[in-house]
Order: sequence, then structure tokens, then C-alpha cells
Amino acid sequence: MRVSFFLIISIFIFCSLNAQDISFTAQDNPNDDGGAILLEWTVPLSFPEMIISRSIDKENYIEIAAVTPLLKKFIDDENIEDRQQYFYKLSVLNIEGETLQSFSASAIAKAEWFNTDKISLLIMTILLGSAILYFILSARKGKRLYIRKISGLDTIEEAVGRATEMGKPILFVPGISDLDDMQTIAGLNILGHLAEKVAQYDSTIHVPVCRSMVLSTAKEIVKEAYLRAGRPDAFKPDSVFYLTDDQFGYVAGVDGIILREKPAATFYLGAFYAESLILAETGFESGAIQIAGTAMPTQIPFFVAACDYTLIGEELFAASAYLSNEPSQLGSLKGQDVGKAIIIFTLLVGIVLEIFGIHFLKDFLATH
Amino acid sequence: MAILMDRIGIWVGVFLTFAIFSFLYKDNPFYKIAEQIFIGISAGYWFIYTIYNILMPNLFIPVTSDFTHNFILLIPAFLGILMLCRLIPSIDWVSRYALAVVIGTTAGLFFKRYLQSDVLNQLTATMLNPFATSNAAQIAGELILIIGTITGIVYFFFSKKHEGAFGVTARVGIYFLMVSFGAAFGYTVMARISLLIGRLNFLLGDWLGIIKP
Amino acid sequence: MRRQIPMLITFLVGTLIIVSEFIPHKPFNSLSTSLEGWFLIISGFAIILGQLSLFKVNIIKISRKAPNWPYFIIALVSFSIMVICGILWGTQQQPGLIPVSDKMLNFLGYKPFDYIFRYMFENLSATMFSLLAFFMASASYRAFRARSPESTLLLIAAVLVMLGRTTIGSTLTGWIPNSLGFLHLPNIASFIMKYPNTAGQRAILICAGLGVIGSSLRIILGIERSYLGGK
Amino acid sequence: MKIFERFLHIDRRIIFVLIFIGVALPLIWTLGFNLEVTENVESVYNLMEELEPGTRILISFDYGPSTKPEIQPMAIALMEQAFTNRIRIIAIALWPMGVQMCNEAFEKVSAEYPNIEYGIDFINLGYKAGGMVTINHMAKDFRGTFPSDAGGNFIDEFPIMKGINNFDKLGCVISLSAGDPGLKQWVMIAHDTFGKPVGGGTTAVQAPTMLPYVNEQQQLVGLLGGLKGAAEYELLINKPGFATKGMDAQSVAHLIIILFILIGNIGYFATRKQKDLTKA
Repeated sequence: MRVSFFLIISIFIFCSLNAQDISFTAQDNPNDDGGAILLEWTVPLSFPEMIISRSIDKENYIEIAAVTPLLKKFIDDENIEDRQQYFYKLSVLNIEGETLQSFSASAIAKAEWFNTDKISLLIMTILLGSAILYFILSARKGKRLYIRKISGLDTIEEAVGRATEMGKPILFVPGISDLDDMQTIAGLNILGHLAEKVAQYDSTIHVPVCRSMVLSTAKEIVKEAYLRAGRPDAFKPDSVFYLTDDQFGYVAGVDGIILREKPAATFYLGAFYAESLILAETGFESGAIQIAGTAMPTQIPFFVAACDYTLIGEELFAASAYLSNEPSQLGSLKGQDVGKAIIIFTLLVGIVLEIFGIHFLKDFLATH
Repeated sequence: MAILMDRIGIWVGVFLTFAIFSFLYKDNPFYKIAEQIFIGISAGYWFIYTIYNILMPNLFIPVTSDFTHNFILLIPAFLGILMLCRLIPSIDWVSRYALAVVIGTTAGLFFKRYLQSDVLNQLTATMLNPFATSNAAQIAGELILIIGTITGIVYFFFSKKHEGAFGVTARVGIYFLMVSFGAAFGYTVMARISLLIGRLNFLLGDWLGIIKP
Repeated sequence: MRRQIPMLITFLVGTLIIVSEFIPHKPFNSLSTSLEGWFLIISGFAIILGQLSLFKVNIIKISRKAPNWPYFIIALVSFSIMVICGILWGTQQQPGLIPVSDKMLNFLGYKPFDYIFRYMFENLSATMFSLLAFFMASASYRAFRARSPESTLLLIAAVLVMLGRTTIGSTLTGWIPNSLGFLHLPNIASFIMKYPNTAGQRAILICAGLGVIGSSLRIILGIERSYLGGK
Repeated sequence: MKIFERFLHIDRRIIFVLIFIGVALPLIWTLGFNLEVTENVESVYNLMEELEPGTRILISFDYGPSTKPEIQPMAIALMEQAFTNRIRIIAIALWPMGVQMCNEAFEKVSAEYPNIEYGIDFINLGYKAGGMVTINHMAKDFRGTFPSDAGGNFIDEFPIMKGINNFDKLGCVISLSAGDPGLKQWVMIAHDTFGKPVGGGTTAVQAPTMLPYVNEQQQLVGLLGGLKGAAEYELLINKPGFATKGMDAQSVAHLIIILFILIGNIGYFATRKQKDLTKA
């Protein structure tokens, strides 16, 4: 009974071998550095099992893999030498493991000099790279680049004025990341501007930090700001101080300062994690004017809801460039704006083309 | 015996859990002790796993077992030792050589990957024909997606004043950003509550046995 | 010497990594592959550096009798115990210097390293973050006000998502007939997530992506050097 | 009007207690609200279902005990589905604690699947640092990144690792992630560079930022977001577990928080009106 069943199946498969389009091809695996051959096949899904074997002399075949029709392709990258011809055999087996039929193909592996899948990426790299570089260079040559005023920054002066009137201090929190995070650096740039205003108004500022590297840099920045304001004598070195490296320990410390000192204004500018909501809540309860800025997408909501002004994402970097007036930052920002313009333009063109059923642009850009 | 030690372990865990929860009332010595144990164990765990899972299999064993094929690994090992020189203030500048390799690799990879995934692919993902379906909600949704993405980008445009038609566009953009921040807020609430559920499951299940853990 | 050579290294390495994307041919791809393998080893040393400097900072704090110094002894002791257990008896899969006796395994149920991890560390770590559930609740109540059109929009979206992403959403609006299916809270939440939220997040993603591109380029070309620190 | 003043100044400890009770009670007495499966979760399920038996997939454990309640149920559900369908799992971790999370999930699941053998159907390759760079390295030289498994045994000894030199022979990549490095990096490398389907689960905090990747290019095939995502997956594989049990508590806690947001805002507007009147 079983035998006849297998016989029928085998005959069925054998018939279908001839009846349907069957193909088996081998070629160099494209866009790589050699050492791999791409095998592809289309065979009826009814085939139970297939074996791929490989040979270099067309005689001694070694089995390399068992595959199924659904896989459709196999990349052979085991001990393949470039510029050597390899012969492949795809053998279709019946349920008892006997070879019913086999197909052959051959190929030579080689390395490519250019990855053709990456043309769109290359074009964008060149476009964006040169836009950013061009503006950095022209800013360095002294060209004035316009950056719009970031609305939260207007409040710095107002906040310092209010603090002076009330005789209360200002609190600045530079986030909990170290100097390797661009957000911390952007925050410290704004601190420089803020401290200058504080020195001019003869107000006080507290800067608790949680990294030793940030401590020394922040101290330096505040000191310089007092110098610029012409009041180096008024600088108090212990206005910038280290609390602890630990996330929650730091938050507990800052909370304590807010509750004790009741600052007139609080600034949270830098990289923040889960502690953002605890800080924003305590500051809100104490009635301070709150100004925040971070590029952490998960933390922005808490600042937006609880603070008077929030610099959202890239605005933090823009504010830093605006205040520091550093050519490389301004130029880079301008170059990125050109990038945004290119993207909006391409997007609009792409959507119009899509509506008219032309998929060329999308397909060209979407390759990977 | 293992059952006894399991019970003891659970009691220790319960003690530590309450020591940390006591922070909700106010900062206190129990919290501080638990916090320092946490920091210490965490650092020890990282240390041991870095040695067993990275430095041994990817450096020491290849170099010691097959030196001729792997002597090139002495370069990263040397750079790694330069990195450790940060601990000695007088020669901490040598760590910059190692840092330069790390930063250079990261910057190069970030450049091409962010360009591909976060710029190019997001751009093509927004190239939609909103009128391809007859489902009203989907048409509305895709139009919202396109308008929201474009106006959102306009909001982050810094070299032009937000006034006139441009200002209105940026204004629409900020509304979209606010909706996504609201969604993020809702999700964060969900995440934090889930963590508390996990804790209560431990207290009520593993410890008190009121519920099946 | 102290700044120029590191900048040159950053430039060469960064350029090689970018170029290898477009030119797979030898030596570009193979060089960048080995470089990435080295990166793993250097990162390993960087982690060790992090733990050792924690050790160092704590010792300094204790020797200078900094505020709360006795607590730092606890951190040092727990660090040392963990490292010693790890080296002597190993971790769950990894054998240590001394073979673990069956007696010990029967007694503890796990190796000492894993015992500490499972009963102490897991509870500490999980509780630390579950504190946020409470803070989240009180911050929502005390600080989240519909003060402006922006924050109103934020709050409405938040409430809809909070209702829609739990079982309560489907229970509350389950009675609404299917013809008005779009009014079901889970569907509203899904719509918000799929369209306006994605639009906003995508705008942030694209602009932040351009920011990363800008700063990577500045670092590779040696224009941005803050990572090298002072001196 | 005093009542509105009081609305603004409820002691936070009262809120703490209410949240505690609101989460605890539904855990003890379940309410049994019903659950609906969403599109993104179903996509991950279908991705796994469509794999042929014997296919190898990579699961990356990029989280630790701090987010275990949200992500561990996903890991368990995915493992159950894989072992039921005879899908073979290569587990790695980009977070050191992920190694232990993987061990714990495997211990729990393998108890129900006695014929699952380590080294044939499952392997834990342990932790590697370096995030995105390391993913890129393993995509080109897998055996160079992972010369041995988590216990230090050479991977050549294990049948499951036969022929794995890069991502080519993997059916898909799943990342269970709580942050960086995690799912975002897997999307960038495994899918956007090497064309492997990537699915995953994240904490609810991460989920909204990952959604732009779920698009028609399938940068990300689907996404399980937080405990709700895990509960939906448990429903799909028909094995309700921790996540399903937690959904009631989740709902009640959300209601309490929404209630307090409302109280706060009512108090805010009422007292503001009052202040405006007195000013006038």
C-alpha cells in the first residue's frame, strides 16, 4: 500500500517536473567583496525536499545544503575562491530520498568596485555633505547666517530680571549625561549666556551637576561669563557643584534645592531621562518660571506639559548655535536646513508622481 | 535546602523592595543602603559579563590559542589598554587615541545609517498616494500623515522667520508634534504602571502567595 | 601630537567606514569589518574602565570622608562580592576558577553569582523603576494643566491613548454599533498612533537624523572636537 | 469655591496609596475586560507563523530586569510560538542583563517542550557590547563576533550554528528592546542594510518613537508595545500569562490617573476664573 502510494506521488512529481516552468541559476552574488555565489530556483511547491551540491571539476559533487522550494534562493559563501568556476547541482528527491531529477548551473565569484544598490544613498551623501560643508566654510569666512530667534530664549532676560526683583536664585540643570552627549554641550552653551545675564543683574545662580567632567567645564563657562560681564569678582566657585553620579540620587538632591531655595526660575537644558517628570513637577509646585530643552523624544512631553517654555528637539541645538554664534554650529544648522528643504521638495514631487501612478522616484530612493 | 534558600532570597528581595519604596515617603538610610547595593551589584555584573562574554572569547582565547592568525588583535588590545590609562590623570591624554577610533567608527556608521533609515527611508515612506483606497478613514489618515510630516519639518526650519504663510505652516506642525507628545505621554504612563504591576505580582505572588505568580 | 593624531585617526576611520558602504571591493569592506571587530574589544575595555573608575571614585570619597561616605563602602563591598563570586564559581553558563560542588548547587539552587542576581539585583532594579509609576501619577495630577492650545492638545491625545490602549477602552465603547466603529476608543487610539503620531515622530526623526549627519560630518572632518576634552 | 482650592492641593501620598491599591486589587480579583488584537501585533505573529519549520531566527535580548514585567512576557510568548512551530532560536544580548533574561525565559518555556535541545533548537550566544557597530560586524562576520556561546564553548560544536556566517540564513530578526542599543539599531542594520525582516517588542515608552518604522517598506514588520502588546500576543498564541493578568490592573490605574488629571484641571480652571474675577 505504502509503496504504491509513494509510486503515485513520485510519478506525480515527475510529471509536474516536465509540466511546469523550472529554473535553476547560479551567479556571482552582486555588490559584495567576493567569496559568495547566489543560487536561485523556481520549482513547484509540491517538491518535498531538494539538495544542493557543489563541485569544482564537474565530477566530485559535495552536498552543501538541504533546501525547500519556498526558500527560492541560497547564498553559498563557504570556502568560495574568487575567479574559480564552481558547478552546482540541484537534486530533487522523493520522499524515500532517491534523486528524481537534477539541474545544473555554474558561476564564478568576484568582488565589485561599486555597490549599485547604493546610488541614491551616494547622491544624498554628496548633496547633504556638500551643503553642510559649504555653509560651515562660508560662516568661517565671516558670512552672516540668519537663524530665527527661538521663542524660549527671550524669557532668559525676563526670568533673570524677575529673580533679581524677588531676591531669589536661578537654578540651572544641565541634564544627566556626560560631555560626550551633544545635548549637554548645547545646554552648557546656553548656560554661558544665562550666567552672563545673571552677572549683569547681580543675581545668583545654582548649577548642580552629576558628572565630574561636566563640573569642570560648567565652572569654566560660568567663570568666563562673569568675566565677560565685567564682574569677575562676583563669581562664586561653589555656585557650580557636584551632587552624585546616580540618577535618582541626583534628582533627590535637585529636588531638595528647589524646595529649600524656592528659585524664581529653573532651567533644564540637556539630556534627560526618566527624572524629567520628577524635576518638572517639583519646579511647577514651587511656582518657578520653568524653561526646558532636550532632544530626548520620550521626555519632551513632560516638559511641554509642566514648563512655561520648552525647546523641542533640534531647537536646543539651534538655540545653542544662536547664542554661541560659533561658525561651525551655525553653518551646520544652515546646511541641515537646506537638507530639510531638499526633503520637502522631493517629498512633494514624489507624492504627485505617486498620485499619477509613476513610481520611479520612490523606487529609486527606496533601494537598500 | 534550595527551597529554604529560595524563601530567604525572597525575603531579602522583599526587604530591598520596601527599602526602595520608602523613598516615596522621603529619602532615608534604608533607601540609601539599597541604592548603593544596587550600584555595586550592577557594576560587578557588567564587569564579570564583559570579561566572560567579550574579552575572553573575542580577545584572550583567540590570541592565546592561535597567535599567528590572531596577532592583529593585539592592536585593539593595545588601544583598550590606552583607554584604561584614563584612570591615571598624568597620562590620561593617551586614551584619546582609542577614543578617536571609537568616535570615528561611530560617526562614520551613524552618518550613513541615519541618512538611510531616518532620512531616506522616512522620506519614501511618506511618498503615498492617499487616494489609492476608497476607505475614508484611511484617506483622511494618509493626508494627515503627509501634512503632519511636512509641517513638522517646517517647524524645525531655523533659517526663516515664522511669519505669514510659513508661520501658519509651522503652527500646524507644532500641533502635530503635540499630538505625538501626548501619545508618547500616554504610552509612558502605561509603561510605568506595568513596572508597578510586576512589583506587586512579586509581593502578592512570590512573597505572600495571595495570587498565583 | 595630543590633538592632531587623534583627529587624523578619527578622519581616516570615519572616511573608511563611509567609503566601504559604496565600494565593497577589497580592501575597503574587509578593513571596515576588522575595524568593527576591534570596536567590540575596545568597547569591552571601555566598560571595564567605567567600573574601575566607579571603584576609584568611591575609594576617593571614602578616604576624604565625603558626606554620606559610609554608604559608599556598601557599594564597594557589593561590587567586590559580585566580582569575586563571578571569578571563583563563574556564572550560569560560564565555569569559574573553582568547580561548583553539587552540595552548593543543592543548597542555593543557583551559583552564588546568579543567586545574588536573581534575588537581590532583579528586585532592586525592578523596584527602582517602578517608583516612577507613583511619580508619574502625582506629576500628572499636579503639573499637567491645559494652559495653552498646545498643552490642551497634548492632554487630549494622552487621555485618548491611555483609554484606548487598555482593556477599559473596548469595554467603555463596546456598545457603540459597528457602523460607527471609528468611535470605538481602541480605534481612535490606533488612528492617533498610526497617523498624527507617526507624522510628528517622523518629522522629529528626519530632522534629528539630519542633525546626526551634521555632527558626524563635523566630527570626522575635525571641526567638532569637544569629545577630545580640554587641554 | 474652597473645594476647588482643595482640588489643587491633594497630598501626593494619597495618590500614591490609591495607585498602589488600584493596581493590587485587580491582580487579586480579576475583572475580565476583553482584549482586542491590533494590527502591529498581528504582523509579528504572522511573520513568525509564515516561517518554515527548521528555520533559524535571531532573537536579541536588549533589556534587563528593570523592564522585565513589560518585555519578559513577550520573550516567553515568542519562544513558545517558535518551539511549537519547530523554529530554531539563536539568542544574543546587546545588554549584559539580557543574557540572564534569556536564560530565565528559556528555563520557563523549555520545561513544557522536553524535546527541545540546547545547541540544536536553541542557543544562547551571550552578550556583546558596541551596539550598532557590533550588529554591523555580525552581519558581515557572525562567527567573528560570536566565536563561542555564553558558556565559552566554540560555536562549531553546535549544529544550530552550521552555515551561519552572516544574516543570510536567518528567517528573521526579533529584537526585544528597552532602549539603546535595541530595536532601532536592528532596523537600521538588519533590515535597512542587509534586507532581513525585523520584528520586535519594546517598552511602551519606546513604542511611539518606533512607529514611523512600521510602514509599507516594512523597515519594521510589526511591533509589540509594552504590556498590552504582550497581552495581545498571549491571546494570539492562546496562552494567557502574566501580561493578560496585568491588563485589568493597568486599566484601573489608567482610570485613576485620568481622574486625577481631570481633578487637577478642574481645580486649575475654577480657581483661575476666581482669580480673574477678583482682579477685575
